[in-house]
Amino acid sequence: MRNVAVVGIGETAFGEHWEKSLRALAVEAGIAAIRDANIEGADIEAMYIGNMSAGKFIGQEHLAALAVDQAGLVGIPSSRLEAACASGSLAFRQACLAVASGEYDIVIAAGAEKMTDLQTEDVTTTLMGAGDQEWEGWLGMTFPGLYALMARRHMYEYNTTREQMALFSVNGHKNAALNPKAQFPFEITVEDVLNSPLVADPLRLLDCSPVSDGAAAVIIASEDVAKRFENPIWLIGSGQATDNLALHDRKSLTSLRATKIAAKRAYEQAGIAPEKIDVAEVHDCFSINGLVALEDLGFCERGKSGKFVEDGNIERGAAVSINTSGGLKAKGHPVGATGISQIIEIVKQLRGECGKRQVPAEFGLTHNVGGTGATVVVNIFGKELKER
Amino acid sequence: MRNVAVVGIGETAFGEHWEKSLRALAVEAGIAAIRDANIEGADIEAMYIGNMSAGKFIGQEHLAALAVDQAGLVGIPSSRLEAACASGSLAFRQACLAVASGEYDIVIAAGAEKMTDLQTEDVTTTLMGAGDQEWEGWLGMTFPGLYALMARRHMYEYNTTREQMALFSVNGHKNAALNPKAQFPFEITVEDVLNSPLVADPLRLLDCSPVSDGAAAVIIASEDVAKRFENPIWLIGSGQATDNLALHDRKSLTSLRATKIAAKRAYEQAGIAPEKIDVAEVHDCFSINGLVALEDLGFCERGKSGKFVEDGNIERGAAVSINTSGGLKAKGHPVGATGISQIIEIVKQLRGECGKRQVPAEFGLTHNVGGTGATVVVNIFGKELKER
Amino acid sequence: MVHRSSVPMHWRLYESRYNLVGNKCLVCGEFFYPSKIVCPNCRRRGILKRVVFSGKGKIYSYTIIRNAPRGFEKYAPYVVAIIELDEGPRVMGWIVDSKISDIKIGQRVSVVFRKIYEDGKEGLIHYGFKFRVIDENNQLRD
Amino acid sequence: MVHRSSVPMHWRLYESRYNLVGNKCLVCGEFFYPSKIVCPNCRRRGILKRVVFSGKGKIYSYTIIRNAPRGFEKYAPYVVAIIELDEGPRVMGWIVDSKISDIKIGQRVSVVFRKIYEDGKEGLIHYGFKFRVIDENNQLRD
Ligand SMILES: [Zn+2]
Ligand SMILES: [Zn+2]
Repeated sequence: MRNVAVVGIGETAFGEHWEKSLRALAVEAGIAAIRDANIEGADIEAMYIGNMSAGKFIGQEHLAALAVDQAGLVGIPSSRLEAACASGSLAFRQACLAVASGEYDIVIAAGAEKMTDLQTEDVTTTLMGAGDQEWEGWLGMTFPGLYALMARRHMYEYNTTREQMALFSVNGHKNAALNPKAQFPFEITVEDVLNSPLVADPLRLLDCSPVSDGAAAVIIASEDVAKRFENPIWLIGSGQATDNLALHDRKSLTSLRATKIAAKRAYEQAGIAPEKIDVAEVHDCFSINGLVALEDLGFCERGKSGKFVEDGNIERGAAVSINTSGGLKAKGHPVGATGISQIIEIVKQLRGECGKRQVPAEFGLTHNVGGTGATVVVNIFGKELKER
Repeated sequence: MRNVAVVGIGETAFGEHWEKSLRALAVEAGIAAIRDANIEGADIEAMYIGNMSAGKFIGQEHLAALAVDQAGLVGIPSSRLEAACASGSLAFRQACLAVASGEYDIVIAAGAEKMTDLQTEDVTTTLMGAGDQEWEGWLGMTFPGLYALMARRHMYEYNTTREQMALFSVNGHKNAALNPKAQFPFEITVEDVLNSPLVADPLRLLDCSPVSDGAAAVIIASEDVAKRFENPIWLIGSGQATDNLALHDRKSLTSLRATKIAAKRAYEQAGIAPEKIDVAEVHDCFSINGLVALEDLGFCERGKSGKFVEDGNIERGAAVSINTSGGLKAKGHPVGATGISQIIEIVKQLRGECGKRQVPAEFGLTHNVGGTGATVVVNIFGKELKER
Repeated sequence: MVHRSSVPMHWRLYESRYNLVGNKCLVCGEFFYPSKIVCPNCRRRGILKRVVFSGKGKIYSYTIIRNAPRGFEKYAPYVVAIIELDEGPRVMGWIVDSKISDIKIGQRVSVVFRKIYEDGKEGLIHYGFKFRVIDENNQLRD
Repeated sequence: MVHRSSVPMHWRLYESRYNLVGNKCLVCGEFFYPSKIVCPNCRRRGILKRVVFSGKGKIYSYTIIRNAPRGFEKYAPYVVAIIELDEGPRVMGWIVDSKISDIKIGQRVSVVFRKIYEDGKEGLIHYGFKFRVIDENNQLRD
């Protein structure tokens, strides 16, 4: 199995791009990544693109062919990957495996979602396609509702407080204020969160990631090729796992089994422990999921995430700098693009290109969740190639 | 890059399965494949599943997680691949690349689609998601309409006749009559085709593949592992390619560029010429596409497919036995399942398990098209391992 | 964008949804709702048998949906919970006909049969189970 | 299941759809409709410039749609063609106001501006271009 590295990154700003179509967003991110890598379009041998639900958001399937078409790269193999909000990470992982196999040397892995072309109620319905349509969606259940069930249970089992959850959003916004690509580049307070409207008790509006448009792309190269680039960032560990699709089928509501399996695999492959991770982008589609991730990824003990956050451990430069990009909550969450965007932030941190939000970092981690945790991908990146 | 082989196959009957949900169909096919391979579920390290549009057909995305959940295999990585009607072949190809990379030794690649839960007009709309929504779909264009444009042009450029197109459907039905899994296991005549209702001139109902439910799955193993199985069928060549999504953007309407690129790659990898192919499953979503495939795959000269079919060259045991399963037209076309189902027919032919429709076969080929040819995958299989 | 579904999509699930029918693996003893196609513990050695659940259980977690998806706007706010049935499996359902102050984790509930939603103005009307609060003696609270 | 789309999804395309606006690469000289974001021939060296097409061209291929998708049922049967514009690119559009016997490959056509469809009873009405048959002198046939 060959090693692979990220040698180029590019993304659109995240937000409400009324003026841009999905195809335009995807091409903008792709071109930025090609320029960042300083390669030609013709160097790219294949494309992988993550997208959750363009079929419902804009009536368009077959997005992989459309993306190469619009990018002027017609001919090369192009594949769409989907696992709800983890679609971007699936595209990245398949791209890496394809390069590792020897089939390609340079590929592009992208993610894109256009969510603002629909009315709010239809967005809510569409997002429930990530859950179990027959046993959750048909009841009028919503995604905030599912995570609210997890939040309520976490509060019950571990005395986690509303304020502790709010702090996760506050941290994201603090970082987003320094990220020009973020949808919400401003700070908020715990009071702002607690006074925002209830969406699904106990979750409030400022616990929830927004509806966003956006795209992100990275260029992946095989070991030999990557070494010719200036600043390759190496994928040193990767894991993907699944859990039951419906929340009521899970043994626990306060831990994502798929995160634990994927993280175990990634840490083992990387040969490092959670304590070695300097910076991590975790999947805070809702504040509660950020807290649960801290536990499942081994950054703190089970049930202790609320206290961990309260004690300042996730701030920039603390025990582990969490969501320096702003995270899904404050940077934005165009679902198919999120996994790739997380990788871009970690690559920038490891390159030392994050400007005011830069932290000292040798190892970085991404954690991308599909649905309520039925799919999870964890990647670990390093500045140095780890010999296998 | 490690060699890979198919060591297990399983599929549902294709047709209108009012009584079965998508999840039930997928599990039925998966279990059949696991039994055929004579392995345990626990031996499977990852799943890949092709599906075009469950989000619109049944409101369900995140099908990869649902499939492992329902199959009782929760935990393993599971990924959904989509490229319209080529989704199944994308799942197969990514599964093969992942095994080739060394990440897994045994994986399952499946395809599934549940199309009959929608009303006809909505099925028509949903299928147009495979074309260009902004420049084809929004005009009220349909999939039969797009292929009708190709048919009209082929008739104009090469004097291809209505009767020649009809013969492609006739051949499929002749084979389907011997296939207990086929949706239409009976013979038809050229007159039947020419007297069937017009759908999109010059295409008539019996030129068109049906709306179908169904699922198919194969077990893929790495070289060392596959050699421990009784009758592994080896993937000796594989290619995937893209073309412009919208038909009006193409240089030609009478040839699929993506087929040519994918086929060239597959033949080169296999080290054989088209003449060596004994049996092929080609993508006849519409009769015209079957004819075009014969040309693009090199079975006959460009523009000569009508005559080639008329002269009996695609019948069982002739120059190349085409669509011994019945093809998309007569076996059925649950879009996401089709690519895997084609592979199953070729594996059965190479194993010698096709009963009355068996032909002498050393090399077999599958040709799976997404949309109007914006994605094409070509695979070549052999009974013997080709040393690389 | 609402899923305008056909009749078969729902009648496939009628027995489960109307009568709270699931199954049980006779080998490992675990109960399942909805019915499993394959026992996840025993796989091909499992023997699955149809079971009708009592419909009694307790609240495992709950929420109040305030931003409803298309088709449910007129019902919001509504309470959706995960109920742990006395037989073991957990199911999702609305809690109705109960005081909001009675709805808490651990509270006992019992199943009722109700309309779930209408599929557009001329579409299907879907029915299924919901739950309501009962006391420790399985009696309705008033 | 019809795509109940928002206004921006369509106004992004108004200029192209209303005025037959595409672009041309000044480097390789190729015309594009709809506008390309990147010149597929020249890529980053390409220079794309806005172009308004004449709307004159000839039929490259055509079909008659008899089984329409949701939202178009009442218009069927209708003729959809690929038109090769005089400037080079091909576009897809309906052929209207023409005798069916005049519709054949190679026939000259000219653009007209028409309603395409209504997005449900209370939704948007979408407009765009269609084509009609003209003679060799660019005159309408009667
Ligand atoms: Zn069991
Ligand atoms: Zn150019």
